Amino acid sequence: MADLSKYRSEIGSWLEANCPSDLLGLSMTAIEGPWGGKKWVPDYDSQRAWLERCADKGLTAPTWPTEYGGGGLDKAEAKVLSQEMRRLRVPPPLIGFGLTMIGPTLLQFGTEEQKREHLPRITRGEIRWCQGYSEPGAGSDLAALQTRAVDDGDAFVISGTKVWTSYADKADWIFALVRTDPDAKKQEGITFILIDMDDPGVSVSPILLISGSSPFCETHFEDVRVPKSNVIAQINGGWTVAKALLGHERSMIAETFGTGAGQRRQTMADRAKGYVGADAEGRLADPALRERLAQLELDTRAFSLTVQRSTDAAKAGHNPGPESSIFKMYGTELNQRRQELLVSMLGPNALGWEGPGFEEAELSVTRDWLRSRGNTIEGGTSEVQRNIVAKRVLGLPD
Amino acid sequence: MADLSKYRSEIGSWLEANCPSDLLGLSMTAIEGPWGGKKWVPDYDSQRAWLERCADKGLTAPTWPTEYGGGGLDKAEAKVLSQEMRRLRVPPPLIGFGLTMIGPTLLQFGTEEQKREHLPRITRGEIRWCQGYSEPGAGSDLAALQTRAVDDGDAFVISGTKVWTSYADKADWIFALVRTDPDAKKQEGITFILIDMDDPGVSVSPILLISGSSPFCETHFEDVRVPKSNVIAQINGGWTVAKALLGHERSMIAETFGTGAGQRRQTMADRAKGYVGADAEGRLADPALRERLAQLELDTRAFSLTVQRSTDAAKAGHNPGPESSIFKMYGTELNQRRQELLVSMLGPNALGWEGPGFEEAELSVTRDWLRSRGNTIEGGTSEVQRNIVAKRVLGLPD
Amino acid sequence: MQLVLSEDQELIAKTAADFAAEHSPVSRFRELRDAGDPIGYSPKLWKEMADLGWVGIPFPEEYGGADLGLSELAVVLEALGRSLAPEPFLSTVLLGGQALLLGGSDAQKKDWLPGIAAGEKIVTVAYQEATSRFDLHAVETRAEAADGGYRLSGEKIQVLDAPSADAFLVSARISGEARDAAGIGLFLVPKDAAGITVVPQTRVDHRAAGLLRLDGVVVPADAVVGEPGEAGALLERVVDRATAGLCAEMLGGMCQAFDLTLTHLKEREQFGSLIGSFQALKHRAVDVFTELELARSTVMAAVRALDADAPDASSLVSVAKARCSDAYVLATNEGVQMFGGVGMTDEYDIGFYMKRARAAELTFGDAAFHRDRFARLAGY
Amino acid sequence: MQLVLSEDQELIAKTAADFAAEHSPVSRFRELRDAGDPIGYSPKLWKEMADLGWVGIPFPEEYGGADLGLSELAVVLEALGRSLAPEPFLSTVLLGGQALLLGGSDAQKKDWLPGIAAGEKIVTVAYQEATSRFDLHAVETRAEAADGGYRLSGEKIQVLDAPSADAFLVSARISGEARDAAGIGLFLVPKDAAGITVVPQTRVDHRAAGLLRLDGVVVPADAVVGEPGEAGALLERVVDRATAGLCAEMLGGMCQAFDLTLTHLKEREQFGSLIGSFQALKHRAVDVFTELELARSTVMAAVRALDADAPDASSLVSVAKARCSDAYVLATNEGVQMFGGVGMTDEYDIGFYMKRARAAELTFGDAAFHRDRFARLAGY
Repeated sequence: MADLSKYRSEIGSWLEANCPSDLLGLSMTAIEGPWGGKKWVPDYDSQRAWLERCADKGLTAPTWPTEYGGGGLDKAEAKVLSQEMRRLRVPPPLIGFGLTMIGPTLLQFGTEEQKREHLPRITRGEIRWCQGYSEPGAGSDLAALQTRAVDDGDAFVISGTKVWTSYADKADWIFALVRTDPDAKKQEGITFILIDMDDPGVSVSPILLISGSSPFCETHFEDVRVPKSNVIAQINGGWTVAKALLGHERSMIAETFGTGAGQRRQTMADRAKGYVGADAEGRLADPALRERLAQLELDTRAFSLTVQRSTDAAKAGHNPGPESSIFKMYGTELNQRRQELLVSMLGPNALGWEGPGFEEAELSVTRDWLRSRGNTIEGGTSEVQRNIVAKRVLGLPD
Repeated sequence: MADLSKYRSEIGSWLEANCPSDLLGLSMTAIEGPWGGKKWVPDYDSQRAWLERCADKGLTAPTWPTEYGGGGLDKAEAKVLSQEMRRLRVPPPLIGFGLTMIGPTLLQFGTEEQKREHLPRITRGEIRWCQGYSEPGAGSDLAALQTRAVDDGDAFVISGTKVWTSYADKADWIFALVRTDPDAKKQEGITFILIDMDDPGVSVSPILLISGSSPFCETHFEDVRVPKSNVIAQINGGWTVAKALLGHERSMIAETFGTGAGQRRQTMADRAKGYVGADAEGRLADPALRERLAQLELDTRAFSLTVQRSTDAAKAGHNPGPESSIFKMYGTELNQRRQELLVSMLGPNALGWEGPGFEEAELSVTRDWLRSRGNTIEGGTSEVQRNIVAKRVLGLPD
Repeated sequence: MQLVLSEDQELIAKTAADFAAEHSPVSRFRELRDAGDPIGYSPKLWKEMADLGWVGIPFPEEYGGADLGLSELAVVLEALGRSLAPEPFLSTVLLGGQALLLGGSDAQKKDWLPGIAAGEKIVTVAYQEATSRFDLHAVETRAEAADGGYRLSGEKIQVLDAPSADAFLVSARISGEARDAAGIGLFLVPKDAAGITVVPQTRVDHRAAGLLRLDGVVVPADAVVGEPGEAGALLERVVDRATAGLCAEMLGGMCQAFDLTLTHLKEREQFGSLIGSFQALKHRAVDVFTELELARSTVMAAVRALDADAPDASSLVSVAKARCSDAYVLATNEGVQMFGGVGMTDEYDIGFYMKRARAAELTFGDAAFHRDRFARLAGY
Repeated sequence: MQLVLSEDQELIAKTAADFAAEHSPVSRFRELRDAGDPIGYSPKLWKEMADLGWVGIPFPEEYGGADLGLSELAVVLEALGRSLAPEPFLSTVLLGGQALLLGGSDAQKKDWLPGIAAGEKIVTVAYQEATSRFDLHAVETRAEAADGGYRLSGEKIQVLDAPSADAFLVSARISGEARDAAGIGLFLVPKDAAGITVVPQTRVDHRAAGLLRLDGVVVPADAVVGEPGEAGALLERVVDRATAGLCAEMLGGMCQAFDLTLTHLKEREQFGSLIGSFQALKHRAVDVFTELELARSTVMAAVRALDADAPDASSLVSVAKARCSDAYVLATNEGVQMFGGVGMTDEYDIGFYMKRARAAELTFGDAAFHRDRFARLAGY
């Protein structure tokens, strides 16, 4: 305990001394944050300096071993660090799939050589990663993937197309699932492999969404030669790696929606009053909208209490309870309802695509609503989630 | 046309002259109505006289051939008769499964001898019929029935149990599905047969429902000898007969809920105001309840317009449209919502099981609500209905 | 009221469906959107539709119309709604045309209706303001007496087909408070009147609309449609008719969205099976189907009740609009979900229907608004 | 606030579950119902529960209690709610006991709390009237000053455990209009007071209740609980606590109803398959499961907030009651539907839970009432 409070004061002083003052208090969500990589153009020049200082001290990956560029902190220390960062309103130096997805996977499954090659570059933000799982036509049925990897001595020659690769147009490397044995059963014969996107034969085309944005890409591989040393774990053993990673992705998504909810709450009622007015008692004038808003906020409260219950149980040393299985499904459906309610609140003012005649905040509501329809599809559809809960948690028969 | 208006005036005069005056204007719904049979105890003495007069004239089964006790009317004449009965507020002389279910089945599938034996007794209300389809453990999977009928020369010896036999305790004969070939595939090997409930070995025990009433019974057969001449259509050909009859039952149920809706509508808003009051504008004081009521009434309106659309299309000579496939499912679910809304309107006053402290009308709401939960189970569950629509109407694959 | 198509109506429906298949597939709408033309529809195709007699359906023969009803117009709108044809029926035939027909003077009708019916004139109604939401009587645009006529000042939003309109019927307040039913006038303003500015707006469904700014626009006394100060009731009648027509178009759209989804369910494989064989999806598809069948009945009832001037016509319009709003949103939400990832891409058509569903829902009052109106009309 | 059971709470939960399994299976509730005894519970078992310390959980040690909180009581109520144990926790520990604890004078507490905690006295609150619905301030029963005390006249309905009550806490209006918060008094009336009539009522869930008629019942001035005229606020605090307790009981009931349903889904065959393998039923089961998990979190939060006297305690009580009301009804509606025909028979237990769900929903305000209260507390 004494050590912890010592660490708290030390790291607090360091953060205060080192964080560029123009970054203090900036809210950087997972989407807008500093993703790093070769193509990174920071919003503020000082972000680059801040990243370097933190990387030098191992703070971009606080719990990773120091030999790979991590901070070597234990859980308690890492918690203190995150508390101090929040308290001092210091923004994260670096975020992204390298830190949250491929890094932990390499720590679990990678060879010593692979760790030494990739982890330090991740912690320094030199390389931005993306994920190559889904394919056109495969959808929820991930194991049906068709991208071929043909054995050619010390390398695989890879051909095929990945879809829904988030920000592939901004990434440097991709971790992908490829089919190394076309004769094996579906989930066998799949290999998890790392590919440098600068390699000849890799090309990327962004996908235009109904919301007008293009966070996802199609990534094409045309006879791309990838050394076998880039395979993670065994050849034909990629499904195990992928499952471990997928579980991680879903809990990340659930967290995003779960924690995002609280911040906007006050705004919803106030915004609603702005559009439909208040009655003599000061209550939202439209009672139907009022009840819908109450139901949504009540559900949001119940959901964040459930996320808290799960966290509190984990802190108390219990295994994850069955409640955590519903987070992805309920969190995304809740977000969709929130977006639809915002549209209803705005009424005709929610119908804008571009100005003039619509405020920026109104245009965001429209786009966010459209974007939210994808929440129950990406990262495991709600249907797949329900299948999983029915089987694993409720024990219902196939 | 000339003939029709002649028939109208003739039958009108006859009805006026013959209907006992104490019956005029009595509303008799399908449930409370004159079911006939050996155990019938009419609510009014004059009901028996009215039944006899009508039966003599063939009016209990207006469209059946006269040789079987029917009226021999064509559709247009039958419509005139029903219009005149409504206009003069004359109650039906007889209702029940004999007229609506086994009668039409005998007309379609019965031998000349079977028709002559049963139809006249049905039209005169001498025999009340019930239906023996479901069995304990069979549920929605009707074809899984186990009641055995063992071949014994000129008769079958029947053993087994039927459940959900409506009013079996008040019926004289039962039409039942029995398994005559235990080795055949499920839907084959089933025979449709008529059984006299006075036969030795037949016993009946009413089933107490959660609503406190017992409209259904368990009917037990213990080595009951039934002559083979009581088989309808072929031995082992009962499934065809049953399907024809089931379709008929479902459309009856749908009609009951569809047409019942309109009558109560005005009452709902008035009753609601009685329990929760009205605001200064005279509107229902509780806006959440108001919106729920509006949604229900709006759905009720949409449903009865759809029933009307189906009827109008039939009148115009079109084949039944796909919309008729949803009547049973939607009608029963609508009725459940209506009952639940009534419970919400009454609030704590809906919690009575018996007096004192609860009005009769309040106790009915409670019992009707409980009873309505069975609507989506009996006569083909909503799940089975959806499977059927998905397959037959939408053409979705198995 | 017979809820069945007459033989004539069946014929019109078939002609319209064939026409839409040949001349107006969804790809045409996509091209118009991609072109970014503020007019947003094809004047040439509009003229062809007029030549086929569709534009004139609800107008008397003396003005070049077919003297038929909304029941006939509805089958055309349903067929065109299936492929999202953006031609200006709503603005010109239903809003502008009906306002002139129901409220216009003989001179106004003679001046404008023949041109409308012939597909040569576009007349739209500017009734919506920044804070009016769904209240037709929430009018802050002012009409002050001036020189024996009126001077109009204010701003109207999302005026349908404003960029191509030849004239606007503008609601403006002659007297009373912002939400009073009384004191509203409807003024016929030609597009070239001094003081008018039209700013094209881009909506999520890419149907043409615009801001209409009136900066002291002077109109003569005979520019008033109907009695001055009594346009509140006129607007309600006109919007009831336009709402019924919009519902017919929505019906076409939701049926097409459902058909696209059904086809996908029957063709798409996942986990070694057609996804249409998954029972959970089947049951949800049946629920969508049920809503569409109910919606169809309400639309047929609403247009027939309006044609017959039935006392419950407004109530039936609310029944139809509430149902169609919910059903269209449901059908397209389920559609995108069942399409999965590709349903979220601009490349697939299902997203167009999702956007159109929301735009239609928020035009002339959403489901909650019409449930409330239905209850009010029923006295509770 | 930690949303996790402490070790002590885990232990209490286990003991209560074991006790319920051994002494209070649902068959016991069925027997009590069939017997038609108006008391409707077992005084012997109640005494045993008291001896185990459960009845005294929320009372201070000086009155024979365990000085624990609602968080501890909740785990007992959940366990007993699973098997529909009808013992008078709600009436005596939560309503009567809490009213005395929060509002009673020292003398009143000394007179009654030890008897309550020992399982020897039943004290209930008579707050509901024929037209009060869920409004605690809708009090028409009159309290007129008389002989230095009060004379009470009126009728209370569905007074929980009225047939076995030793005393009633009766809300009556000293001054003001029928729905004013101010002017209400709470009066302690022993069961043998002159002018009292108790008429047992039979409710759909067969939990004991009764009409309480007060025909000029005279009570002394020291029969007032709390300050005269200020019982409106006291009642709200008491009912908040009772609501949280009821929610815990509901949680147990809905979980048991779901467990029964799940077992049925895993055992029942139709069309050659276990019905639990049908995807549509699976997905619906997952939706019920989801609601139960959310309900559990809200119940845990509500009791902890009340124990901590947190400023958002009332809001959390409304969150819990709204959710539990909807979730219990959903779980039992789905349960009966999935059981099919046998679920409709009195012979199966699932119907008991359906009735109990509705009775609990309509006690202390239904979901709509609590959504509205939640919004009001949040300022909109």
